[in-house]
Amino acid sequence: MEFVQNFPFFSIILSLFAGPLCSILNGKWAKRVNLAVITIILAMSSAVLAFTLRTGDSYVYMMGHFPAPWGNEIRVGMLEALMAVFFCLIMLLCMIGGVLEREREIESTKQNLYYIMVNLLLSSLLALIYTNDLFTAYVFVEINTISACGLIMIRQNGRTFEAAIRYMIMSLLGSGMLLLGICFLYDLTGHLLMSNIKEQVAILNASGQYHMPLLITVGLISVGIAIKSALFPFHAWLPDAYGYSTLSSAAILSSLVSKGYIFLLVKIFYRVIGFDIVRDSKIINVLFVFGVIGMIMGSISAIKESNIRRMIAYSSVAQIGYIYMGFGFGTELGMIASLYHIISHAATKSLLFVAASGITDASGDSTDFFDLTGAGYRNKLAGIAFTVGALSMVGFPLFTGFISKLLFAQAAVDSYHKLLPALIALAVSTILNTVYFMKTVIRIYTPEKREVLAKKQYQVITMKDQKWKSAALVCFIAINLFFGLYSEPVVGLLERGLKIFA
Amino acid sequence: MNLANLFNNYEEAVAMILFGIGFSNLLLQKNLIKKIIGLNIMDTAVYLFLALKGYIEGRKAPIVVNGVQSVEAYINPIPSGLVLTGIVVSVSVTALMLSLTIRLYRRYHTLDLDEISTRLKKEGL
Amino acid sequence: MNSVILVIVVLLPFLAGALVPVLPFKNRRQMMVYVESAVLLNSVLAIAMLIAQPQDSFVLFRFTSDLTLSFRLDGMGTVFAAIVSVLWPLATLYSFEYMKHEGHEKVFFAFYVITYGVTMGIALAEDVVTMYCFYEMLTLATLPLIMHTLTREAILASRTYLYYSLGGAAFAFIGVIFILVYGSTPNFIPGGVLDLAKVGDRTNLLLLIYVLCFFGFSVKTAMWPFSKWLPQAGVAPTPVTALLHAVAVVKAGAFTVMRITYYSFGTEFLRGTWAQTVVMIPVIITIVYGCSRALKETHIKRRLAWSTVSNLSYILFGIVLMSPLGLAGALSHMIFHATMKICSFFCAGSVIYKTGREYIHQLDGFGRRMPKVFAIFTISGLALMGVPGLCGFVSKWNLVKAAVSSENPLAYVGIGALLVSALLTAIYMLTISIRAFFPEKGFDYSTIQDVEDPNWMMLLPLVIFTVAMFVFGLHSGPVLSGLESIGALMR
Amino acid sequence: MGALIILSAALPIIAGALLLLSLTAERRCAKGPAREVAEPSAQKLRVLHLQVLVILSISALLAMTAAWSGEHEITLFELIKGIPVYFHTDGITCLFVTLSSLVWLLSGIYSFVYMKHEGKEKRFYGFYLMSYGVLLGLSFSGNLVTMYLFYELLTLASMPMVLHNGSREAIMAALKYLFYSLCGAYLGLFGIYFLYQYCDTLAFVPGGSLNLGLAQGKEGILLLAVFLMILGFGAKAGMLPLHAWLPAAHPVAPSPASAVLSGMIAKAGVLATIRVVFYVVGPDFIRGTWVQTVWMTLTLLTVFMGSMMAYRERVLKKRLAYSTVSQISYILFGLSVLSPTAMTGSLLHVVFHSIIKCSLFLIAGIFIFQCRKTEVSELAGIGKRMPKTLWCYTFASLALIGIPPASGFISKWYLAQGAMEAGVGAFGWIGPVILLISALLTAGYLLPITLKGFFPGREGAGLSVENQEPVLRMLVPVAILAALAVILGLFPNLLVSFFSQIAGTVM
Repeated sequence: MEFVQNFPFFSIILSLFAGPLCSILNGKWAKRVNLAVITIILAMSSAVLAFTLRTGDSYVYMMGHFPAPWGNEIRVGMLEALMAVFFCLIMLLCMIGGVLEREREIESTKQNLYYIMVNLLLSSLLALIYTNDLFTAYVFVEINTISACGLIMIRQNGRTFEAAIRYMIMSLLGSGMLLLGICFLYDLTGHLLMSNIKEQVAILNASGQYHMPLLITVGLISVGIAIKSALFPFHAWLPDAYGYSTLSSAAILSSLVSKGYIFLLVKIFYRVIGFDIVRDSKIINVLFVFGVIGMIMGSISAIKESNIRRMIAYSSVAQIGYIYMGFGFGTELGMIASLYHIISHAATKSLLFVAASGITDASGDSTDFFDLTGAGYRNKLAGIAFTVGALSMVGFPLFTGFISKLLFAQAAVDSYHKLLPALIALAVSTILNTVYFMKTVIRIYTPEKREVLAKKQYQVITMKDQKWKSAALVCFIAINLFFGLYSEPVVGLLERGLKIFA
Repeated sequence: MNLANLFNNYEEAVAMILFGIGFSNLLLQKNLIKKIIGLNIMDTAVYLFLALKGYIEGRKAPIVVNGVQSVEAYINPIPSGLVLTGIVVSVSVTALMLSLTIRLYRRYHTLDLDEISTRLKKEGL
Repeated sequence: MNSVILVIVVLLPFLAGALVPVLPFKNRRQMMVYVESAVLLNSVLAIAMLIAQPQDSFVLFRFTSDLTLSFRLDGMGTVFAAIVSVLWPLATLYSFEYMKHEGHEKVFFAFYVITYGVTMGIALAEDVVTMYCFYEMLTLATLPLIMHTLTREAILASRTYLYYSLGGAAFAFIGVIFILVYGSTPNFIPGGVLDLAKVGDRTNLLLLIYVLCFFGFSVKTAMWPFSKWLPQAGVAPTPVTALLHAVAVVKAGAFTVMRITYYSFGTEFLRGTWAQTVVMIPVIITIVYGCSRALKETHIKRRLAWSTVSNLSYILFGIVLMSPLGLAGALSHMIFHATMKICSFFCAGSVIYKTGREYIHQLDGFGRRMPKVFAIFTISGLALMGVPGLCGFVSKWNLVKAAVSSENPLAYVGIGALLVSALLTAIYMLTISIRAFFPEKGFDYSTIQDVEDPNWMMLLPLVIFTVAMFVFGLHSGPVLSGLESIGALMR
Repeated sequence: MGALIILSAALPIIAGALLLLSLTAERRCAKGPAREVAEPSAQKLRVLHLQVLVILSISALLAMTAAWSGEHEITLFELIKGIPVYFHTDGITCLFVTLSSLVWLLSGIYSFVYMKHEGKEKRFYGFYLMSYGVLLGLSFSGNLVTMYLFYELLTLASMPMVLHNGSREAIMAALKYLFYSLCGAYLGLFGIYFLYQYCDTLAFVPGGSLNLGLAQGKEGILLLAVFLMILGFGAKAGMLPLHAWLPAAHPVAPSPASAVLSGMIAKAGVLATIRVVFYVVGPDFIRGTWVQTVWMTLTLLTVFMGSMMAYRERVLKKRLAYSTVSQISYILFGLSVLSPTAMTGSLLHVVFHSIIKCSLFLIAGIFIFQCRKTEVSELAGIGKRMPKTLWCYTFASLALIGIPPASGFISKWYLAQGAMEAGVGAFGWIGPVILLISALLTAGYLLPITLKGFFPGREGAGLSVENQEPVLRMLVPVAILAALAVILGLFPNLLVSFFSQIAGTVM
């Protein structure tokens, strides 16, 4: 066994222990430790990715001394490694981009608490990605929820508390269902390790036994995770949670936390139940329907919103709809499109949040749509970044959103019955996206009247004023262009990863 | 026949009913404390279910008292372990919820979530 | 010649345009020289390319293994590229004078030059994906040009434009995907690329997709019921409305529809189906609708914009006849309408620039003060009406020839619509001329004392276009035989 | 010889354009906001008149030479591939060239005096010359597209003459004229498109060149196309339902302009109809179809309606305009019955009506010019003041009514005879009856002027009897025309044989 194979385990443990470590440090040092941890994990994950690419296969890492089916396991393939690398990268950039806001919005005595949460979140995300054990997954789901809740409520005002508690309630509903589902699975198969469960499920399915319980189980798990990842109509908590928490929280929550759950769902589909059984269970049709409705409704809500942060948050609802629609096709192409969209949306949404904060900084910290007039001139980089993000969301060629739209459309054409609703939903949702995103872009490039400017005294922000944020924005734009222009290796990786995923 | 199955497995049925009660309480109650109670009922229902699955008629708990007996003497220990883990999780979640509730109560002097929402809208935050 | 030049003519304007706001020009003159020489250089290269006709394709880069951004020159691309490369330097020349009073020139010229590259990209795109990419880019590159004045009206107009265009693109995208999946290749091949074996029994589905795609792309040609944006966009500075909304943008829309119809789906597949009927009806409606709206409009540029709406549907009409002759007719109207409409827009622009008067009832007696401009305006009006001897007649003749020989009853209705539209065109164009040349008795000329013909920079393009209208009108043979040979490639 | 055709048509067009350009050039130098050119001195005016006269005569001479010296053809260049601008002379050409030269020359001479009170002479003569050139081009046209080209140009060139006086009414009338004519032209164009597809050639071939093999199964749309062409070209000839421009445009134009409008330009519609029906489609294709029936009905309705309206009209020039509406539809009726005799009658009526209506409008102009009288009721006792003019008027009127032996009788005779022998069913007798009624109405609206003019009765008691006869330059053209109106009726044989020969070749 090569040393590099230990890295997934190391990274989980490292971030898990970095959390408590932060509690004894002051804010500044906690920040440094946190950044260092994320960077190290990024490096390790990259090494793992390189390793898996080299071997071209996945491997199982046994935790402790108990072999399957008793022990706990980690399983690493290309897909997992890629996700880990990507999640670390985005998280790093989000943390860098939100430095200023954190200092401003979080009480100085609580600074280090924030980093505890981030570290725990990272470890739980990594665990969700890597683990091969269902119950471990459940535990980390809960850790994830708790730390995410912490991220929301760390900026202390009424809105965030309310958002946090709503988030908790919905999350707990979801995890209750997930837990029940896991229990059912355990009951049906007698295993907790994914690979073993799958063997048993295959036998059960072949013999036709327990058809109904199996169906209910798949349903419970899917719905549970759907609730947790804010699939329409379970999104009520989302706008407040994303809209009022501190910047890096919003960015991380929108781009990573929900994606972690979705990745877990993919894993359950492929590695626990078996995708063929899922497809036959018709549960994906339900996901498809809600995905499509979410695409439309999320955008409509976003159009009605006049707070830019909440608008971006609502857009997440729509984008998550895309991802579930991709699942709903029940084809490999659809799955690849969804996975790509997980990446693409994560990259874009965090970019949008950071850019939006740059814009609001230049508008007297107002998030109101009308105060943003001309902000693109006051903070040039943020304006450009927001435009890039918006274009990507609209699916403009050259940016990553285009590729995911392309993949979705190709997947749609591939599936006969869902073709028309999917395509029309894609088109309509593109139009709706255009409406609210480009409206904002035009707004920030409409010069404000002189009198208003004189009265409101907006700050002009250059790149030097906000070095960290600017650096993050530049990286985000680069990532966006990279995924837009050189998507092929990524898509190829996803394909190969998915093949050895099950 | 289905009804007979239901009666034979009445423990599981009870667990599910409890889960339903907890779930709907968590979802529908306005009062935050009642929601938390609902959460706990829901979790407990799942633990009950798990424990039931681990229990084998006529066997003992896997606690070694007079030397190790053969495996057949004990019930399945894994669900018990899971339940324990689950309890830890639910305790921490409950704690978090309660702390949040306290925060909100201090601010708004009410436990009604809808009331809080309307207040928030009035605050215009 | 090496096919690298294909990419150069597309990317050079991008580079040159992006440099405009960055370069430290000492004065306006330097910038003018820089912009004009960049545009001219590119046009010279483009024309050299058109003459050399490089046959190879050039792949700029690959999205995925089968999706590439690649360029190739073919007959139809030649036509569009020729229009664009000839008109752009002239329009640029005109806009120097015009933009004096608009301000923010650097930004303006930056996007103006970039748009050149984008339009070239559409003309030279080898496959449907490349075309779609440049099509989207066109929307974005022209958006700042419409917003240019930054008035409330302009912002509204640009928003409408954006929604319509990107919305249309969203539907067009569906068609693009279908071509990728059901076509044997994403490249453009005369006669279409649909793999009928793959299509199987899904003919109706594909027809539906074609209809969606047609509507999507024709949003840019301002077809009814998606025509609202074009007249609104008339708030942009005149060089923009003239060049972009009479030529580049709307023609790009028509061009893409041609590509989709003749080079991707293929007319053999579409001709005689319900899809043809479905797309032809709104085209015919637009022909009349655009004209009647023009008639109601009292703002001179908006009137011309509505006229564009109608004329663009002439082109679409040629396209939806789905015959080689129809394509030739559509292409000829594409060329000729560009000449006519840019000319009339420039006249209107001269009036607005020199006098600030924008409404038709303010133009009484202008013919005496601006004889050259109004003479040219009248000629362009006559050409639009289709008076023989001017180019409008020729293209209309070709369109109708195709319509008659298609023997499709709906096409006969279309001919009627063309003629109704010609009459309406006569009314809305000639009333302006008559007003200008023959004001009512007792008109007080002292109210328009300040009105003068503009200087040579504005007049030169006008004169060149006028000469072109006559040349095309009287000696269209070479052009037409070229176009017919393009049409003949179709099955 | 072919070059003569081009030269004769191009000369007036170029000369007219030069006149207009020189006007613009003069304006450029002129001071003041309006750039109003000072009224030219009498000297300059005389030079201008001389120029116009010389150009008119030279090109008339050239045109007549070209027309009467046998059949020629010349192809100028290809307008569109396969469709040249092509000129050709035949009998119809001779008729129209001669007639328009006559009308233009005489009206021209008349206008030298008349236009003094209208002003802006340079502009007027510019368009006057251009219209002449275009009309010659129209007459020489050898194929449909060339004809269409000149037909459109004719509208454009003659329109400014209508709005000459610049009043709101005149401008509206000019616009009306323009749009009706264009509407007609486009209806014609609709047909041309189809004929291009289904005819062997668009060049004029006596008897038509419709390819019946190609047209197999397409008769419906072709008949519709032909009908629309008839309707469209009928617009210029004032046929229902596109006649409304004529009563609006003629009265507001300066009298020489109304004279040529009514005399020749409205006949351009007739020319175009003849060309389409007898030289491209062929009369056999529409004989007995609904097209013929509807056409005949329309012409007869127009004949009747025109006369009725004229009868009710009080303003002299408007009355004459309605009369034109009615009279030209005589011609069209003759064409619509599709028989050689009726066609002979039509062609005769073309000649006679041109001459008569030209003279009548010129006379109306004299009334306006000399004593500012426009309404019929004001003309009581006019015979006392300008007896010569009124005599001319009387002769012309009698000819128009068709009192034997004046010219109108001959043409109407042929028309009626043609209608009866053509085998068009009920129209064979309805037609002549309506023609007769209309003739009575014509008498009713023309003759009272003569009567009141010479015998004002009690009303005329207080009227002055001073001599208001116009100068010779106005009177002579009128007199010539009136004389021709009578004389041609006395010696019609030459014309009749010429026209029946033409009619014979096409049917």
